[in-house]
Amino acid sequence: MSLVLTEDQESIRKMAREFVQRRMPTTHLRALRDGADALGYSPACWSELAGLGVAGMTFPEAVGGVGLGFAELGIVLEECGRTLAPTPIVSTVVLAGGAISLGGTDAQRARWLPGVCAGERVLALAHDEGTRHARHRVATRAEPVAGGFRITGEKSFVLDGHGADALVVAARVAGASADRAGIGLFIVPAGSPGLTVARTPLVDSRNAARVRLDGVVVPDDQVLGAPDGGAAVLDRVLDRGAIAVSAEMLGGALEAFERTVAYLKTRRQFGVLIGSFQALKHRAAQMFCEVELSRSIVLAALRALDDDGPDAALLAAAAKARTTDTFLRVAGEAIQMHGGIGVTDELDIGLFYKRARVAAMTLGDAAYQRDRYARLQGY
Amino acid sequence: MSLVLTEDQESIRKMAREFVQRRMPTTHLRALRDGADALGYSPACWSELAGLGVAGMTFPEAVGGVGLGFAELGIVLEECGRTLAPTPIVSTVVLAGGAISLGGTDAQRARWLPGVCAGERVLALAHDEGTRHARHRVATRAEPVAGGFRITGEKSFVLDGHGADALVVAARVAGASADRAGIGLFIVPAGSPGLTVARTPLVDSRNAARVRLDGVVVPDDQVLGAPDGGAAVLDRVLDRGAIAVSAEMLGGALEAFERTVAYLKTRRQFGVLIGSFQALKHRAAQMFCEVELSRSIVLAALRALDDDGPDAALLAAAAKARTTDTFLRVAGEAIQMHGGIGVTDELDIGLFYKRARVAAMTLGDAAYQRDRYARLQGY
Amino acid sequence: MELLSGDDLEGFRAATRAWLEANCPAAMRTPARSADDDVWGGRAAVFPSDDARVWLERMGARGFTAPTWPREYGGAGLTAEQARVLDEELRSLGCRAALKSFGVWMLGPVLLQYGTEAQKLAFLPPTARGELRWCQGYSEPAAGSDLASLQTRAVLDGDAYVVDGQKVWTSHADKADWMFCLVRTDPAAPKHEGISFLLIDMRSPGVSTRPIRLISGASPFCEAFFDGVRVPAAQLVGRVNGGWAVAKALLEHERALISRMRDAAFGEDESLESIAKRYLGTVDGALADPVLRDRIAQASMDSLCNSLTLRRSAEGARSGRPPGAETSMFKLYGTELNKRRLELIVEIEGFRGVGVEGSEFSADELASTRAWLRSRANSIEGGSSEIQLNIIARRVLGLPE
Amino acid sequence: MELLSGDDLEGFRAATRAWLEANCPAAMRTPARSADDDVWGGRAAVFPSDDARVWLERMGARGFTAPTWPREYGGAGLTAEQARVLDEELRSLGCRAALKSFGVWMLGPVLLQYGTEAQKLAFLPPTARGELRWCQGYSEPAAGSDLASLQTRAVLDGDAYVVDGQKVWTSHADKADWMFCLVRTDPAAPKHEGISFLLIDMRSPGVSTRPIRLISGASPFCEAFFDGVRVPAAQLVGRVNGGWAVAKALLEHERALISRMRDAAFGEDESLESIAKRYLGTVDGALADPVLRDRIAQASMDSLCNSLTLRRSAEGARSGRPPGAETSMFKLYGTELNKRRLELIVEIEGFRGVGVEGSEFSADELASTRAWLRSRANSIEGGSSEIQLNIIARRVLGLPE
Repeated sequence: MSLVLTEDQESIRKMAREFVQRRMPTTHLRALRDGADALGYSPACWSELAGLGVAGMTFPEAVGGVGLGFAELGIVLEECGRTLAPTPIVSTVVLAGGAISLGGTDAQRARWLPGVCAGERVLALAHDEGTRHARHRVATRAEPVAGGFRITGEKSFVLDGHGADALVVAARVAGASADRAGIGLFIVPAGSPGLTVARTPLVDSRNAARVRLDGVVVPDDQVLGAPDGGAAVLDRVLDRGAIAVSAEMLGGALEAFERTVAYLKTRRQFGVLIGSFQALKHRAAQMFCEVELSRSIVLAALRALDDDGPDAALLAAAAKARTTDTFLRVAGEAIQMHGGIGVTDELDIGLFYKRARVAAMTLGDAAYQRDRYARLQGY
Repeated sequence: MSLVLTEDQESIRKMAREFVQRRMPTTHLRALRDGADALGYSPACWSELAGLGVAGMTFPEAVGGVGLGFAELGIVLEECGRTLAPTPIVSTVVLAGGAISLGGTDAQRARWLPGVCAGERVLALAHDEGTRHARHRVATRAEPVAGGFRITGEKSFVLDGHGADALVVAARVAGASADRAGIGLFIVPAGSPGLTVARTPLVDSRNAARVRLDGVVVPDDQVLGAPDGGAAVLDRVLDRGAIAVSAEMLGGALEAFERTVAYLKTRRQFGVLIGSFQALKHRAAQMFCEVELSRSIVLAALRALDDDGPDAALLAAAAKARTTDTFLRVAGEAIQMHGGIGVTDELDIGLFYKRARVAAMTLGDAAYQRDRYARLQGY
Repeated sequence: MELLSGDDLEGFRAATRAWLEANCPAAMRTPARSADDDVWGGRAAVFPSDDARVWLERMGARGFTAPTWPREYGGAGLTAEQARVLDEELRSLGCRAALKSFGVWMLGPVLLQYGTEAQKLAFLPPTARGELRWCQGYSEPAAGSDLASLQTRAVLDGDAYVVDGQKVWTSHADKADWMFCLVRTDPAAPKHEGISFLLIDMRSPGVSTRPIRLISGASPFCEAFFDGVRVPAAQLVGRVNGGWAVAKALLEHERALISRMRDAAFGEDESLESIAKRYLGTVDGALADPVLRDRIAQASMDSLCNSLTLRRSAEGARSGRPPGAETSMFKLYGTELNKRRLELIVEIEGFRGVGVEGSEFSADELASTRAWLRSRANSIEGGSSEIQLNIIARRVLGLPE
Repeated sequence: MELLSGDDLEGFRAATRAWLEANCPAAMRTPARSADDDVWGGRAAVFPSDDARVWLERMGARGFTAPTWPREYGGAGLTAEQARVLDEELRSLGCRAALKSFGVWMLGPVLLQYGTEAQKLAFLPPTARGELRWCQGYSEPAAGSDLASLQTRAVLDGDAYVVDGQKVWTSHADKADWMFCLVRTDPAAPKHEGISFLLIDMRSPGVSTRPIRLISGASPFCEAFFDGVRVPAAQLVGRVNGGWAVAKALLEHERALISRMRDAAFGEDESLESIAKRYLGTVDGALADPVLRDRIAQASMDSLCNSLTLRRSAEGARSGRPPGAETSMFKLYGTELNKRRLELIVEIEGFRGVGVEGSEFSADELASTRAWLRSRANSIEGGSSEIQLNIIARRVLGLPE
């Protein structure tokens, strides 16, 4: 496992960058936002990106995938992070698609994954409840009924929930609210009776929804694996999701940082370039170090997923904690160093700041990840 | 209650500063340290300081005191902090003397306090156990025996314990280790059978001792107040102690800060005064703000003691937390800004750094105080 | 007016309280719900209610909108001590501010110091009554932190200055009647020495404004453009090319104002711990998240320390020690504290703290999100934190240039 | 020497392991207990044991003390890949370092680049064998961060330079045989252009040293004084007045060395969490102090990120990307991490973490207290953190002067 990109990986970066910069620069996000787009991402762009192999990158060829790994997908996510490009990669490919791929029957995989790889189906993982991420805190109940389960509960912050063709819902078959055991994963197609999905517009103009399940009936063949053993799959996709979001945050931090350094080299005050002020220089140099550390941990975490290594969970926690702290710091400093224009909507910097905060909360913030890291290390 | 010093208080500052700078500059501490002085402070200096009214400042005239308040004592402590002057003020006057004054019978007060006020008796509070301060964590047991109690246990970090004429020992008459109820305070004269006191030399070259009590018998007339109700007195003297240490730390922080600013104005590198480097300037300006905040909270906390206000405990926690963070930061920055000479024993800056760390731990560090503050505020 | 003649402070307090109880409408003794309840006055004043209009009229007539100004200029002629008592009584009754006014807070004090008698009489009384709304024409696109490099030119032509140029970050320029404005009257002089302080009627031909949208979605600031605007020379404050001294004096009032606003806000808003209890829950009486709890306690203590420092400074000022460059400390620390506080609220509220619209979020949640985004400008506007650090380093600590 | 001829890396690994198993004394495969176990070599070498002497002799004879140096200069002529394998095998067997040497770590690489053939032959082999102990004569009282303003003068007099002046912060100058030293040979030239790089025998008449006591109580550094010291001109490295380039190259080796040392130290020392468990205890498997636990996890993660960054840089270097100014990042971050780590240990140990002597503290506690105090110098020596930040800002980020 190397932390340096191969030539093939460099080609993927080039491809991704070229596409993202051309088709989904920050003006793309602005257009969706200002047009109050109902979906919050462009199906056309997603379809094109899928055509380049991105949607199927981590899936086997048998279900229409490309058979590459997370190292490659991470590169694409990093490039998307640079322009804040909204795509359903995390929701559809990493979380819900990953859950079906890891825990589904052949029939379930055959039903959903080819459409995911083709960019034709969008999926979402409905897991969190309440106001913050917590890995096994599931109060939503799944009661056995004839031929299936009846699910009742409420989910928050469901990424891409309102545009998804189906949700993978975590619901409790047994146990108390924070138990690892007793959680099941259920595939709930959009439009199922009793399912209500409401978009919750967030400051980053991306996609999240509140999902209410009021006695939604799920037949047995839409249960992913053992109905009370979903945590094994859930844990793995949440690690993957944390790493995927970290890769995207790395891209955002890099872009905000580079734009700020560029600004320091062009903006004049007091007759000199503001980049000549030592206080700003030192702050920029400290940020540089943090960005480099973030890059290393993201690379290592992505590779651990591909190697199926035992430390993937630990690296996931470290990657999410590090990129969260870094992106928040860099985006905050970017605003401050840009001065007045930094707080205007006209400049993109504010978009990075908003994204940093929402991404920070996605799948567990830095303090959450440190808690998890410590627990994984046994302290 | 005003946060500005009165003319009388300014006179006390002048008196204290003159005395401390003349009789106990930092060379005084060095001489005690390098001579491996057995006590760690100078009884002669303490006697002189007592003669100026410092030892009796907070005690009523009836027991030989001056009848002033903590606002005045705080000024003296701040000045002592500026030269790291070792005195038994905190141990003898504030903690153990305070306990006898607050909780003792007339006979107990008459027996011990006139000697304290005269600078002739040194007392210590033996309270903490283990490796860190915790307000009601007392495992030392006091068993009732005929005519008194038999005490067994071990105390750590007993300020001035090895030079004290008597210890006020917190021991548990009832309850579990962290209970507030069931703690008693017992006066144990030096040399009592079963009492072992060993000095624990610390990096700040001040005074702390480990105290072992192996069945020490204390007669009833040496119990302070109700034998299971000592926490009421203990709480008050620990608040007073925290504020007194804060006042001393404020002085240390002020001195380390001022010496550093002075150095920035004289040291040249790269052909200019290093104080002209903006990165250092900004760090110095941030320290200035923190020092000013520390001054305000220390002044307010001292006055709350004199007013016997209900918020003294809260202000004690805030003062100790703020001055701890400030002194640690300032002392660390002082070393860094002094560069190479900052880490030599020859320069005083290292002495401030060492004192900052030990004072930080004394009577609860910043995190401990924040926990206490939150609990006092009900969250 | 026996009310003001007593030099007995407690007598003044009793009389003031009686007057307030008689004159402050009941609705004006309830907390303001949002910025929509603010009264800024001006020619095109918008009042949220008739009570608000009555309250301003009564306070203005009494001179209580500008309590320490001399009575001949529309104030109440109070001493600093009396003004503090008035303030305490207003708070104690829970009275809303009758008027928010940059004219009262910032322009007034410098006009009293630098203005001509004619200027004082012309501008101060209507400002105190809330009939004139002012905006501040300081920053320019190429003169932010480096304010003195401003380019807007004013050329004397007969009895008027002809002003050309652009201002930016002008609060409410689109709603203000007049602007106090820095202009360059001598382009050849060293940059601090060619600046003058002008009062400009925003209805003058050639003035136009354009709102700036912030990341919070609000547009409290504008760009303002001047295209051959004629400004009577009698509207120059201080001497020609002597505007920098006026500008600096005004900036200190601005910084002091910002510090007081932050401090006051801490008292009025719901406490961090109260919000945290609702969102995080408690275990054995302590917030369920011990790490966040530690940061909340630290922020709470720091704001306590800051309030005490403001109080100490105010007491020092009353005992004759003038607040100098330390207002920079308050500006710096107050705004950084406010940022920390709002950042913490967003973290406490979690997913509910980052909503931007819609019925899935409560009004309070949406308001705190906007306030959080708005707060990022606090450490930039009114002199950035970096500028304040420079001032402290140079003027308070005496570090070399 | 078939061992070195195989270009098959796994073959080299097997052969190396076999040699180490045959030649490393058993006692040298136990962890060093303290700095007293370090072997620094030199004319007056002090060995903690006969095994340590034997271990150095064998490693030196094999060239393994300077593995990548050419064999004619006392090295083993290994490629970077082979050297890494050697390092891995040494670690895997738990072998102690046979030799600690500023000569090997810092002087060697620049002598290979800048030295004459005669200099290489004269100095490198005995250095690799541990027969010469070196110290570094860089800093002066008035030339700390601003190294190039050094004043120690060297004036050519016949075939020798006469050196007068003073150095400071010279590690172990009192125990070293030779010093590599920066001197000013042209006082009239711009400051970077009048400096030369000299090798000075510390037994030369006119050389004296004085230890400096640090706040940790130790005296690893000295002042060194030169009073008319005659240094043969043949001991000049590089060209006259061209010493700054040599000096800078050496500084990069020093920074890289410091980074590696910190990183290695993290692997060898007892983990923070293990210490914390002993002192703080656990509740439900988690450290009993949740706030300290959060900081411990953060420090632990940051050191993981730092190690990964070092590895990424090393891999990049092997694939042809040279480590440039980024060594400044490693120096900066590695030393700051070490300070944070030791500060945390002191906090974790509480009252037991601040003891200075006596039987009431354990040897480990006293050692960690000394290490904590010693670590405050990490961010000053070898180029202060501020200097590293300047280098990153200028050379990596390209920010203007």
